[in-house]
Amino acid sequence: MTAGVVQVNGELIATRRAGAYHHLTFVAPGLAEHARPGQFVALTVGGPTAATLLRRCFSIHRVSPSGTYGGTVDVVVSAKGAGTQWLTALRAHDETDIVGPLGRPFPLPTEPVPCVLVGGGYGSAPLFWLAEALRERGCAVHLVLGAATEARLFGVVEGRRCADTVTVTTDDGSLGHRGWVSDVLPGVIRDSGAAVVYGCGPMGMLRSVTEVAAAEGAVAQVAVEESMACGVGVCMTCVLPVRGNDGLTRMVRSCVEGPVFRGDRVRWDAFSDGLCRVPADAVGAPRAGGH
Amino acid sequence: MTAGVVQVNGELIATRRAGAYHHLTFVAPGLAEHARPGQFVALTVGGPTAATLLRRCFSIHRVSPSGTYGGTVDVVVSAKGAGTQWLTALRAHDETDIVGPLGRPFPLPTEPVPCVLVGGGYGSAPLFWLAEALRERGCAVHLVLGAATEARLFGVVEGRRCADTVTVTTDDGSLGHRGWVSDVLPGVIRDSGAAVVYGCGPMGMLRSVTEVAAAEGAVAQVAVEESMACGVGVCMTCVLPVRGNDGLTRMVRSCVEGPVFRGDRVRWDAFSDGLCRVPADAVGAPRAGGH
Amino acid sequence: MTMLESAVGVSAATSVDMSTDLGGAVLPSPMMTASGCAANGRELHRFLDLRELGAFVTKTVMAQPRSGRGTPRMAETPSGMLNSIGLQGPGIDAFVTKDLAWLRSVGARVLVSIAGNTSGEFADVAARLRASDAFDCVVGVEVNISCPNVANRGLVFACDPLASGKTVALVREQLPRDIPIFAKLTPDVTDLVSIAQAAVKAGADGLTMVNTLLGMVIDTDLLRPQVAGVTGGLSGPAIRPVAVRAIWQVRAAMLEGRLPRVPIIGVGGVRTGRDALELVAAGASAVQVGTAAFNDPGAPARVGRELQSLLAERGFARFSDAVGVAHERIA
Amino acid sequence: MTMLESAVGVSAATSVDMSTDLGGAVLPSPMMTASGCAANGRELHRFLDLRELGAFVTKTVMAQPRSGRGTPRMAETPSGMLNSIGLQGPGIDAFVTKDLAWLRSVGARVLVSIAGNTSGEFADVAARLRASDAFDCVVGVEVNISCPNVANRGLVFACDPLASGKTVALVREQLPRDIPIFAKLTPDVTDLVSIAQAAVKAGADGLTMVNTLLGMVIDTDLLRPQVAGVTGGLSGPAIRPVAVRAIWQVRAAMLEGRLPRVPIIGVGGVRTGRDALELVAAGASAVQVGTAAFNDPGAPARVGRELQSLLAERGFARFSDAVGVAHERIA
Ligand SMILES: Cc1cc2nc3c(=O)[nH]c(=O)nc-3n(C[C@H](O)[C@H](O)[C@H](O)COP(=O)(O)OP(=O)(O)OC[C@H]3O[C@@H](n4cnc5c(N)ncnc54)[C@H](O)[C@@H]3O)c2cc1C
Ligand SMILES: Cc1cc2nc3c(=O)[nH]c(=O)nc-3n(C[C@H](O)[C@H](O)[C@H](O)COP(=O)(O)OP(=O)(O)OC[C@H]3O[C@@H](n4cnc5c(N)ncnc54)[C@H](O)[C@@H]3O)c2cc1C
Ligand SMILES: Cc1cc2nc3c(=O)[nH]c(=O)nc-3n(C[C@H](O)[C@H](O)[C@H](O)COP(=O)(O)O)c2cc1C
Ligand SMILES: Cc1cc2nc3c(=O)[nH]c(=O)nc-3n(C[C@H](O)[C@H](O)[C@H](O)COP(=O)(O)O)c2cc1C
Ligand code: FES
Ligand code: FES
Repeated sequence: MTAGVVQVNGELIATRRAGAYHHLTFVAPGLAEHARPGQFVALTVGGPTAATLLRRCFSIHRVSPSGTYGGTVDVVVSAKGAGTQWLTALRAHDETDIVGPLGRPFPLPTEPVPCVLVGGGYGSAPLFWLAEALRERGCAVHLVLGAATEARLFGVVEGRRCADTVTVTTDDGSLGHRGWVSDVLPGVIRDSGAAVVYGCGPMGMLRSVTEVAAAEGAVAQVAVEESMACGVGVCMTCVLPVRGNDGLTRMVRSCVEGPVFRGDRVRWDAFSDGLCRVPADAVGAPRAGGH
Repeated sequence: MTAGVVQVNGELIATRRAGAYHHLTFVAPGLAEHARPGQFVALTVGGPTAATLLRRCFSIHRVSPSGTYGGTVDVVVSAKGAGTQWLTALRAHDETDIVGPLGRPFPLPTEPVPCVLVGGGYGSAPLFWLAEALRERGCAVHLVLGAATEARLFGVVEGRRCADTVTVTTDDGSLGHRGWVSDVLPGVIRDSGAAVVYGCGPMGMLRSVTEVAAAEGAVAQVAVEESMACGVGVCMTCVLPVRGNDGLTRMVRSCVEGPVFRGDRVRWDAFSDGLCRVPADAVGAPRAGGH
Repeated sequence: MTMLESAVGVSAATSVDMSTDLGGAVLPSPMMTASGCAANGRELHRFLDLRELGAFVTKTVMAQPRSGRGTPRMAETPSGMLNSIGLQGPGIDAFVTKDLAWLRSVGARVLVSIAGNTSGEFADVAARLRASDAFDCVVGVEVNISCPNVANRGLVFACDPLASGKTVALVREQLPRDIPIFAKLTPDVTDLVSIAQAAVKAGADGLTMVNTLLGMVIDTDLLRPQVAGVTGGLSGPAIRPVAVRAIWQVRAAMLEGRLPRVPIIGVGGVRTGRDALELVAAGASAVQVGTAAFNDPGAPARVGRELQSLLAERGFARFSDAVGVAHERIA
Repeated sequence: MTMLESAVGVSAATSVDMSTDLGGAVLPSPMMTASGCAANGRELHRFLDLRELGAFVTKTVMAQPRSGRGTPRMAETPSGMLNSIGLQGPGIDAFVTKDLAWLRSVGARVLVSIAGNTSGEFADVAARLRASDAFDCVVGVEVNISCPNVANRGLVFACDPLASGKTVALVREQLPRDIPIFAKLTPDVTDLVSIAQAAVKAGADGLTMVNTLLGMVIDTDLLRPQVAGVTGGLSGPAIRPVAVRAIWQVRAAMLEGRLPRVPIIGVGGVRTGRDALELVAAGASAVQVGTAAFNDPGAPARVGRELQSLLAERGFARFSDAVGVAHERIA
């Protein structure tokens, strides 16, 4: 029945701070075997007495299929609301339920083309694993990491190990270039001759990654972060308007048809002010008078 | 404003098993000073993400006003539902919010009369502290501890330290007399010449303690255990019918006017089958046709 | 959990003007207890100074003393609770001489919650309240036309616009014009706006929303209803989205002119300053804290402090500017 | 949390006859998914064998494809959530050829949930369903007359007995007599029994209770409604006491003869076997698991196993003996 997805009780075996984030390692037997970069896991939060019913989703930072614990999964968590605060307060040997791997991974190029990987904040979490997979195929890997401040960057050191170049930007200039990833991205793409740009981070960043990639003649593959109630495809809360092969726009579920989409397929024009409207030309869009 | 009641964040400093129960020690500065045997504390359960909104109430087992931690309170908890399971799973240095001391304590006799103290299950928790207070006044103290099985007795060893005699009963005969406390109670009262019988435990037991005490010419003081939503007197859920000095029966709050009542004032006739009906002669009782 | 949600902005917070105008009664704070969740003051006064509240709301009082129902009277539910108290109380005469007099003696501003088995009994209770010596501490009267606990479901006034209007009108007649009256509504109706309309038309100076939802819990060991009253009232954070929606709908109707603009007292599931802010942004000019006080007896005051900080952080100089603000921010 | 509540009685449990008769459709288990909480089966089939369920309930389908609303579409609430999906779906034609055919191929028994903007559209959807090749896996049709998400609140059929009756009657005409139809009711009404009466009188073979409660969440940073649809449907354990009460009221009306005795499918806040048992003891002949599946995708099947154990522990030989049992145990 599981078709590659497992639901396991995950024991936390390591938790450490990483700048503004927490890096957690859970035992998750059977999960690693099927996981690929860009996929995510959904964790229950709050324990048995919790009022927080919904799972929280996190990009898989990495997996290790075997070892002392028989398979582990790593995630990088930013303590934001009730659930992530609970997760980051866990101590070793605490447990939570894990479902994964979920969603579609980053597609890997069939040829050994140069690639640029862009991560915003904790959005860099899945990129190091992706970098390794790309380099195994002979692709040159150039990493661009951006965040508001140095503390909100993740994996700069790790990046230097697994990428050919690492470019860092911070809004406040506390590390690397002062400014946004989109300021440096055109140069990195041009210098590397990249054919593919992978992005993971806030929606605004993904949109500019898509635009810059298009302008430089590269394909953008972006992992979006939509509010998810189930993570497994059954609730329809995580949708966004995406143009299909047939040219038609549909509201598609980012948890099963994403989170990775080709950037030029996403209808960025529908997003504004924290909302996403249904484009008027979308399949089944509400007509005047409302449905 | 506090008038002897404090609300403090209590750090758990010791937790250990005691038969079927857990014996917990919390730091609770300012609570010990005003506490007296028979009073209770109300603890929040489940932590910040909890769906369990209501506090859980526990008799104060003992307090220590000062020391390394600046005041502690001990409770004995039976893991039953969600909240008590959460409490008994706490580890040292975990915290929960404590309100107390609450309710009215056991009244102490002004003369050094012999006393019998009857505890059912964890109901014995407040009796050792009571025993000490009574002996300080020169009262002889006879303890009767009953439970379903040996594991559900609490404090047999402690009892031997602080009482003149200890009589134990278990339903299954696993320790002491096989049977109920009411089987041995008449003999203990008679042998000791007790003037007061204190009781804490299930309602059925308190009723028979009251009946036996009356038959033997002793006064019964019983600590009842009613379902409580607030513990501080504001919700009116914890009521039971009690006859007042004026002879009239009222539905009174066990959290502020109790939990200790003179046994012969409680309208035991109103209790049956796990429910308590409002006696027809109670003040403001519903008239035929309902209110 | 019981800490201030935000430590920042505390100094700014003190500069937010928290006063609120409730149909003539100007209160220094929008925070109140909720009827039936704070008894009549003495017990809570151990945990907070009642004068810190905009108003203290008393347990609904009726004409005669009432024992209330048998027990069990409560069940815990996910993020809430069910209660079936049956309006236990001392009756209006004992209430005014003992409870109201005490509240007056500590300087509390009091919103008195009243009810009756008939519209006439409501009026009778109001009249006796008005005649009492302690009446000068009363800043308003809450007309509880919506208690789902009272035996006959058919007698829930707030399910019927006619009965609601009649009751409000009779109470209005008994009280001086400068004492605002608030009709307390149940959300368990098909068309809340029509009930609100009837109450306001009949003379309600404001509305309190919401009372508990009718609910039920079954004891799965005994396989019978868990509370002696069979059904009960559901309250607590679980129902907050229903309270916010109710306030939103009625406020929207006011903005659309379907109903005169009167102040709304919001109640339902408030536990933190953020929760209070939800109700305020939906349209509440005051906020009551009910069930959350069972978790934290200091909550009615604490929530007010948290709310003040949140307003300061968001740049509000006056509480009143935040009332209903979410209606201006929809696309 | 996701464990069997009780390890004991597992062998006894296997001897409890879990079959249930839903107005002619006899199902091997009372457990179902809830419409809109399980998509159309493929995704959940990764976590549980759909044949283990008494029936799989599909996402409400309408005549035409629908994009649903913009986002955000959800907010977490205490012990629940608010959703505002707007009935996104492929339309009945794509549904029967793709989704229903797939469900049939894996051997699922299917309860198809349908809706329309008008009574006529409901009937049209039912007719196209009936005409489909995969129709033989359909064990019943759920007529969703109660979705609070659809734009015009005035169009919530289940708030009005007349509209409810008309819709049910038109659907009934389109379907063979041996296919039971269930009217799905909203609890957001003043008099639930009158809606149930209208639906049954019009030909509903059973009732599904309850749909979500109309609720709302405000984003306290942006101070605007958190879901793009402004209001949304409240679901999850938070609302269970309302579901239990609704089932209890309607079952009581049946026992009193105010309404013909038809099976009730219970839904609302079920997460564990104990929760399911509450609904069953109140009168439900089948139980749907909705929001809890977002927490535990295996929940619809797990709850069934837990329920079976609990029934065995309590000495029931047949599930059907527990249906409504709490009505026999009140004093
Ligand atoms: C595919 C994917 C990958 C992600 N990877 C990471 C990661 O590697 N590290 C990390 O720190 N965060 C990641 N996030 C975001 C993370 O899921 C949210 O920050 C988190 O769910 C918020 O939970 P909370 O308890 O802090 O907030 P709350 O405000 O309590 O959350 C309330 C509800 O909203 C949902 N929600 C709120 N914000 C988001 C969001 N941004 N995305 C999805 N659901 C949300 C929650 O799941 C929950 O159901 C990812 C999200 C998605 C969809
Ligand atoms: C004055 C007093 C003293 C007590 N002393 C002790 C003690 O020393 N040791 C001990 O183990 N237990 C004691 N109890 C009982 C204890 O409070 C309950 O067992 C506990 O609240 C049950 O919580 P739960 O989370 O296990 O159960 P749940 O079923 O999750 O509780 C649900 C709700 O019902 C209330 N509730 C359920 N049972 C009781 C009960 N018996 N009394 C009061 N409220 C109840 C809970 O407080 C909670 O609000 C005492 C109760 C009272 C009133
Ligand atoms: C135990 C209890 C008793 C209540 N008694 C009354 C009452 O007497 N009169 C009244 O108008 N509301 C009464 N209520 C309803 C509350 O005032 C309030 O409207 C409701 O609980 C929702 O708010 P909350 O979620 O903050 O508790 C009572 C609520 C509870 C929990
Ligand atoms: C995300 C979501 C979508 C829903 N969609 C539908 C729907 O399409 N049709 C319907 O009849 N009910 C729908 N519902 C309501 C559920 O079927 C169910 O009646 C309700 O959620 C209460 O059950 P629960 O608490 O177990 O979720 C939906 C509920 C949720 C949470
Ligand atoms: S999160 Fe539920 S469908 Fe995507
Ligand atoms: S427990 Fe609330 S009044 Fe006693």
